[in-house]
Amino acid sequence: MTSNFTSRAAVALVLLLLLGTAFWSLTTGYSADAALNRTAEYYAVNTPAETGAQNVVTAIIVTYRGLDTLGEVTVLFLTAAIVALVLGQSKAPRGASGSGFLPSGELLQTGTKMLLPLILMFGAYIFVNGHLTPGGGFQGGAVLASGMLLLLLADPGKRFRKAVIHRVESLSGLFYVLIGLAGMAWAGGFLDNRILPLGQFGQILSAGAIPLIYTLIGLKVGAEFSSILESLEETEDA
Amino acid sequence: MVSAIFIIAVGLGTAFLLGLVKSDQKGFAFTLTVAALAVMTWIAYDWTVALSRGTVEPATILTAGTQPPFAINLHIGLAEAWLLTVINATGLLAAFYMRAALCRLGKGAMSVLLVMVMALSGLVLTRDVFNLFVFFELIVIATGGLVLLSEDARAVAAGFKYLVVSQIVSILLLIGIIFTYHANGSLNIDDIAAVPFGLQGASLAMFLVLMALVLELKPFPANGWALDIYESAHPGFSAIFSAASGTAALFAADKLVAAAGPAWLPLMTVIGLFTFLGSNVLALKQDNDRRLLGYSSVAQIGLVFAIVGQRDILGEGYLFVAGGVLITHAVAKAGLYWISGLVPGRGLADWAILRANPVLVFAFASFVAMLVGLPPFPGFYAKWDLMHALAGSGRFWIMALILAGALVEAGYMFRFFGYAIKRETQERFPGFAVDKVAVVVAALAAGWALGFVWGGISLNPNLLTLVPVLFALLFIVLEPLPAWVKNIIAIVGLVGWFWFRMGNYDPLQMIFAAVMLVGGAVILIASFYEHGRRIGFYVPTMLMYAGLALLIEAQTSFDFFAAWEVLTIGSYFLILRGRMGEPHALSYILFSLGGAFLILAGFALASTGVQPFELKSGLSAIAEASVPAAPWVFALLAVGFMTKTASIGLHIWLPGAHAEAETDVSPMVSGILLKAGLYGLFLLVMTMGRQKIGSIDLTEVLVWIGAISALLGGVMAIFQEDAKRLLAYSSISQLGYAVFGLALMNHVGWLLALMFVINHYIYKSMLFLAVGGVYKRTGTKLMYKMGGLITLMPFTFVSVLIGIIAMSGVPPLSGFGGRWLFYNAIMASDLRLPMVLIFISGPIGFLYLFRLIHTIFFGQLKDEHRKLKEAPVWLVIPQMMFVLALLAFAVLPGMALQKVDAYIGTFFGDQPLVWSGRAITSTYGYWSPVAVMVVIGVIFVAVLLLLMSMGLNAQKVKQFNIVFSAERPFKPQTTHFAWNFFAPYRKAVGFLVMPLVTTFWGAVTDTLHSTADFTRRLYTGNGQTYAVQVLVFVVAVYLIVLGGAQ
Amino acid sequence: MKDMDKSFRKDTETEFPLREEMRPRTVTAPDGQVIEIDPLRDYFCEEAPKVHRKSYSAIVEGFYNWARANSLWILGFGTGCGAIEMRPLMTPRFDAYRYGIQWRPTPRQANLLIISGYLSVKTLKRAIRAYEQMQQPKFVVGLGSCTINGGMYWDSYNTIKRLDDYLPVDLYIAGCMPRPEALLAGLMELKKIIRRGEAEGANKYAENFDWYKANQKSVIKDWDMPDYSW
Amino acid sequence: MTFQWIQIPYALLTLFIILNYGMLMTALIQKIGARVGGRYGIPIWQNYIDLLKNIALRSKISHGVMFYLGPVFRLTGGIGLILFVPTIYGSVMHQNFSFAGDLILALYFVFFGTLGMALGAAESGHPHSAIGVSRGLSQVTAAELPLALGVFAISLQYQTLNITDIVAAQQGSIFNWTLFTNPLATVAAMFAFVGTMMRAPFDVVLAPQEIPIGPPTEYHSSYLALMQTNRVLYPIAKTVIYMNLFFGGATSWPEFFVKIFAIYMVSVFIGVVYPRFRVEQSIQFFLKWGLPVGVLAILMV
Amino acid sequence: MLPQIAMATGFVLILMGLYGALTHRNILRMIVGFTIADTGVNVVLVSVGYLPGRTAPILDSAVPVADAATRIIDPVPQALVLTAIVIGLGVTALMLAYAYRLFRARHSLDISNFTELKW
Repeated sequence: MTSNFTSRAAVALVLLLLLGTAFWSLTTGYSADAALNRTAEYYAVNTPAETGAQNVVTAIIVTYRGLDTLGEVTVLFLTAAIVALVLGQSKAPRGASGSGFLPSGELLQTGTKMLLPLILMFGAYIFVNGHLTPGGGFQGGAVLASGMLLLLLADPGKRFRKAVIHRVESLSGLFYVLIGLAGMAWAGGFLDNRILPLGQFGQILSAGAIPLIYTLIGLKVGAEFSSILESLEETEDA
Repeated sequence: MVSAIFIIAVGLGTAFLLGLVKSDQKGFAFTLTVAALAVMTWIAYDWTVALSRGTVEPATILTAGTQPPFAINLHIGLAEAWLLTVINATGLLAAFYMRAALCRLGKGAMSVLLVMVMALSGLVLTRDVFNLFVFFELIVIATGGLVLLSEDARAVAAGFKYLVVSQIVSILLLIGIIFTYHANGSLNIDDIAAVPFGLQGASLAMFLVLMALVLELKPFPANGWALDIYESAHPGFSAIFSAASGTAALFAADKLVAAAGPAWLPLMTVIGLFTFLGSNVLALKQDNDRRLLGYSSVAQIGLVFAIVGQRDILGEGYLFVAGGVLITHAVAKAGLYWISGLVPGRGLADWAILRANPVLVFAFASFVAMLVGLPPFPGFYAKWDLMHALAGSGRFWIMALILAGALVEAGYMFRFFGYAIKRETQERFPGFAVDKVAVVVAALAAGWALGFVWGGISLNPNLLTLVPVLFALLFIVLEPLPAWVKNIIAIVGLVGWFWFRMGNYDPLQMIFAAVMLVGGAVILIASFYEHGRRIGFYVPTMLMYAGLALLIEAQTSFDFFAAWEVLTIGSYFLILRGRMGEPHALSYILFSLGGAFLILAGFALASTGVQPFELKSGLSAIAEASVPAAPWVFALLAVGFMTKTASIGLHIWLPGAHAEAETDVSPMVSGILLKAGLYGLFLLVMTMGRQKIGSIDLTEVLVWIGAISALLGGVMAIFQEDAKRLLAYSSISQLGYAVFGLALMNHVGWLLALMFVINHYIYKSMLFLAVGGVYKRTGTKLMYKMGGLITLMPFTFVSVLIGIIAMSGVPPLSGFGGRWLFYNAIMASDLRLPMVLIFISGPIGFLYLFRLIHTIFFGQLKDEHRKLKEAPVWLVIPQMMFVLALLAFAVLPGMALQKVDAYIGTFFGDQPLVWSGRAITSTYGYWSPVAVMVVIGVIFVAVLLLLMSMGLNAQKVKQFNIVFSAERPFKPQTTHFAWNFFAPYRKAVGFLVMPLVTTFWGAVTDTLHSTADFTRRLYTGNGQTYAVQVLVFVVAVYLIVLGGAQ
Repeated sequence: MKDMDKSFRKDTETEFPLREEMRPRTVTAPDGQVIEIDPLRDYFCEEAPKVHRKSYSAIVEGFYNWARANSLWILGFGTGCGAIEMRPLMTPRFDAYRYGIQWRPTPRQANLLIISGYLSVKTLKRAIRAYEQMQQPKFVVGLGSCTINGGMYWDSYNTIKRLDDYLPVDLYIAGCMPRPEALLAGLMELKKIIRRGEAEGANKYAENFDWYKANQKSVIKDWDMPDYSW
Repeated sequence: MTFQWIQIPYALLTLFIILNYGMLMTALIQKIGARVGGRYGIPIWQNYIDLLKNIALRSKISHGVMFYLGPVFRLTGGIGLILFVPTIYGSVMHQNFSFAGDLILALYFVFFGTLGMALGAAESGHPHSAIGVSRGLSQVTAAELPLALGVFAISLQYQTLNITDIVAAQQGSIFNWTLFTNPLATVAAMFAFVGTMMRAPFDVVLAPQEIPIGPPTEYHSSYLALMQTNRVLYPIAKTVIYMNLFFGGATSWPEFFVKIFAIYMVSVFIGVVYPRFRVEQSIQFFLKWGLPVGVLAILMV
Repeated sequence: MLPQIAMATGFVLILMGLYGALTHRNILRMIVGFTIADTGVNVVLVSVGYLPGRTAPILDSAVPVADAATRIIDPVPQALVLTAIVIGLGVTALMLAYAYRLFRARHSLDISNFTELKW
């Protein structure tokens, strides 16, 4: 390590130590609140009535801070698109890619076929129940994508039907935006979940549009991760 | 009204929708993209118009049907609407511009572009600090994607560096946000309580947030990554990156700064100024066009950020000022990047290719003017207001630094422009893509429209509604007409305006107006000699005259300053047209802008918070009230004006500028333009009188400056080999006399100065036209290459002869009147020593003038000049008019001066001159011009008759029939004694012409350049180093704040 | 021309080429036009010398001649060893100034050319030019034997023998060398000639210009100048 | 003072007197110089003869219009200078045309002839003329400087630019002369006087053999006649100014003759003692010695 | 004390990550460094919302709606951290893609090799 300890490292160390003093000051100066602050308290008190969601975090994510979430989805969308762009320019010729890998064994492929529906179902479960239990669209979407990853790992030469993925990605995004706009038309504002009835508190079909939105998000996230995976897979060196 | 959130919804929705479009339907996808951007732009524009008109109120847009701070809300007010328009319009135009690149990369790139514009809009709209972060990250990622539009392979590395840095930024931002949330219990910006300046708890959190946003503004020196992107990205995207991203990020920072409270403003000011100055200095050394523009972008954002730091004093004008600078910058920089995309080469001189299309040249010029803050663009009004606010609250250092930085920026931008106009490029002309040109033209139109709008909003007159300015701009439309038609229109315009306004002038204005407007028209007669269309001549010319016309009539300080700037711009472009005019035009514009800035500072200082003030009464008011600032106002204004009169020390632009200008431009810039400075000085001493700093009387300093200018200008003129340079130096000397006379602060002294105004105009215009005609025929300005032209160009000779008799002050021509007044003036003054210099310079004028006439018209005619013709008739006509004017003025000086004399009397309450009949009597002496003329005439004729009576049979001989020590001359070249004509003089007083001033200014620029060259090595190109620099910046500011807070 | 040595006057037919700077040439004017320059024509006046009549009134002419005689301005041009004999005239011992005699540095203002001693062909050319540049009436004095018959240089390859073949001499002062007193005496004699109105050498030169010129050109081979130097 | 026709004959009379006086005086001075050298010297009327001779020359040449006009300018300058300055104080006859302008007119009119001559000489195309002009102009700029300062000093002293008034102020006693009331100004002005009289040590302009007499090298016959006329008028005209300004003027012709002669002799004395300066040396001489005296003069007033 | 410890851990992670990112020239290692730092940020984020003795903000049977305000911890940082994670993921993915492109261009992952743009 000493041999690698360059002047750059020394500078970095000094800088980070100085930065550390700032962090130290933040840490030592921090005292946890005794009670919820007013924002949090508002959420704690009003979430059930306003959104009908059991999971306050979900209510915040999908409704109160829905715009953030839309942005978040967009981040993934962007990333997917850009990764496709970045890697698309060094895409391997058709058929040549993945040829370096042998197909995996029978066992793995069979296992994959068995596991995949379960994984997908689990993912769907997570985002459908997002307003009730921990979890939601992102987590569910990630689980969906993990299924795809498994598929890819099992068969490196495998190609998804890109059109389907992209269509899912686009349509879910588009519907998300439209739901947001619908909130302006029929409820209190952009991304207001009350365009649908809030329903019974704690039921799966409750909390207005939250389950719908989370479903869209889950689909979208899954599609986007898949598309990123696919882009990575299609590169020449994969 | 369509809700502003539709900007986001449409952008995002369309981005998602693009996924449904088939990959091969690129045209359709592009149409969709453009349509979405158009809708977004329209929404923003609609809001802007409605908010400006007051038909709608600023709106808060709720999301999730919940009140803030519990849900994210957006806000659109006038500022937001303006910026949204800029951002979306930039995006729209950029989309058009990048059509090929977008279609190459497909619909993915288009959605990235849409998201980018959407996110920028979101950044402007949102009032939630975490939402800000989300949009910010969207921008980061979208930027990372759009960088790939470039065909430059290096862009990938640049994008990566950008990502590295943005990682650090987002870490800081997130930590800052969460602790700010902790401190305030809210994420809403409007809820964030102002925090004290310091690094404890909430303050530290706010510090981190602010630092993150500041880093996004690319502060100097933690901005290497941004420059790399500027250099390598697709110019269409660079436009977005500079115009839209910069704008949005700045607005975001502004929101947070406002929330953080006034205690943080000084820090912002320091960072802004440091960035502004540092980046501008570094830009000096750039030879890559896009990188140079990048530095300029960074600097401009720094400037706006510094203005953000002044929001406490700008009050209601804050948006006007900051917005003016910001939006102008956005439009100009976008336009410049788009132009850079049309230029195949990356060197600065490669922009010379633009000359193939005058529209692009015009666009380039307009954009440069916008950046530098010249009228009629918003930056100009903003600059004016800003300086007044700063002066009003005593922030002189900030004033000085902003002006200094602006000057440096003007330096490299105008140098750049000069390259484009004058240099040759190796690149082959590729033909400009029509759609891209159209995009540039759109930006151009936007810039001018903004100028109009800002002028309208401004409390001051809208420059774009002033008749002279409009008249000058009319020539843009008239450009396709042949030159002679335009010339007629120009002359009619000048004379017509003079005729129309004549009734309003007081005698002083009358003299200047006659010289500038009617005189200008006379010089324009000479312009008939040019054939073709003469593109790019009439607009600047008329702009200069417009400035002069407005200057004379200026009532308020603003009118005056605006007119000053207008005439400076016009004359700059005129001088730049000269054959080797590039470096001289550059130093001209720098000195002029420097001067203008001093004038601005002077007015700001004088305004005492109320701007604009009535010029005369305002200045006399502060002089009478003995405001402590009054002498400084005097000094600033005087130095500012003396950049135009080219007094010694500020003169180095003049010789080259005058010498290299075109034949008919030299008399304009010498005979007329310099008088603008004199007019200013006149106003100054008339209103402010004698001012003292300490025990030094400033008018006495002026006397000395005038005297030294008169002497050194003359001495330098003696040693010139270039005829036009000689005349140029002579102008310095002559204007020195005028300044001297003015500063004597007595009646006759002022009259003397006015006499110089008229005289110098006439004979210097005449001489420049004459020399220009000779240059036209001989193709050289070097006097030793001429000789013996008297018989070939007799009319030109006559005008030079009359000119030099008049100028050297030999009776009976009008120059003597000046000398006579001069003696009467100094008799009445208490000063003695400066007179000595003037006494020396008197006969020196004689030396260089003799040299001029001798080496051109006498001596030996050269081989290649034997068949020369007289100068073009259009050049000769005004010269003959001047000859007649000189003779008339010599006989009847009272014609022009008597009324002015009475007018000046009202200032001093005396009447030292008595105009009886045709004689003038002063306290000390008397002078009868007619008698002098008659006596000399009679003697002359008598002697001539005597000579003729002694034989008329003189044999006419030729040039080699001279006594040559019983030999014969070898060649005309070796027989013409002309080079280094006053060699003994150089031996005796050569030390006086040591180029001290040039060396001084050279050292200044060298220092700046070497600083720039040294400092820019910070930017090693290593992304990791950039990251370290970002941290260094943060830590340094941290330490500074730590120190400052204690 | 009988006393002229044949071998001395050799080869008058062969044209000597003009010096380079005197040759016709073409140059390009600034406007691109190519123009022809003939230096001898363009740079020199080509007029022949004129015969200038005396005043119509004899009284006036007499008065003028008196003035001319009493204001002899000598061109300060020493051609040979005789030049040394002229200088003592300025000294207190001889003091020629008292006779209205003075020396002028430029032929334009002088009217007396004293050929002071032998005249080499090379110098002859200069002497001719100096003479021609003087204004009429003008006088030539040959000083010493060499100007009369070549003197001790009678067989030189490089000096002329008889000055009045080349220039109209008004007066010879014999001797080798004549002393300043002789020079002074000669000048007194010249004054008399002038006063008598007989010193019309310039007119004689103009009248017989072709003859003089032929003689001059016969010895000066490289005649790179116009026929008459104005 | 206004113009009356009778002034023309009066002025011509002044001119006639000065011309003859000048002819004789310059000859006399040359003769004195010769006597000092042990020579007999020229006849006192030699100037007349030379002038006549030059008029009597039968031929002349011309290099062009300005060449032709050069001597005309020159002589006009000389005559004008005489006529713009009152010659005899208190005499109605010899006020000349001084009503046309004051001291300043006289000072600047000095350049009229110089300029014309320079232009004429220049047109001859002779390099020596040009060199002479270059030298002359260079030298005169420095030489005139102490005069300008001296004049400024005495105008301040007398608070007038009117020559007649200045002379009037010096009347009464010899100690009223500027020479005594303001010696510094006088000394300064005398620097200029010596410097502009074209005598040694300041006569390199006319170096007779180096650049055969400089500017007039191409002039001859009647041109030269005019210039000779000027050569006798002009120094006197200049001396008259000095006399009026510094030496109490002249109230009668005899006084005039004596004073002019005496003042003129100053430059002669200096000229016979000192060798020639090069141009840059003379410039430096005036800047080093003349200028400080002049500056002192204006500071002491 | 718990939040401070969590916070301090987070900060240490940030500093460690940054140190790695600033000292390693290998682009992949830099990305790893940033990922670590991101994690640290997330830890800090979450720690800020922690209130001692409270439970997760899910109003199920364990937390009656009426008591919510006194029983749950601050839900906002939790919401924020989710967003932050996703965004961090996006940026990391992007950086990896870039790293791949850079490697393809130069067959090197040393950041100091990509300095054509400078000054």
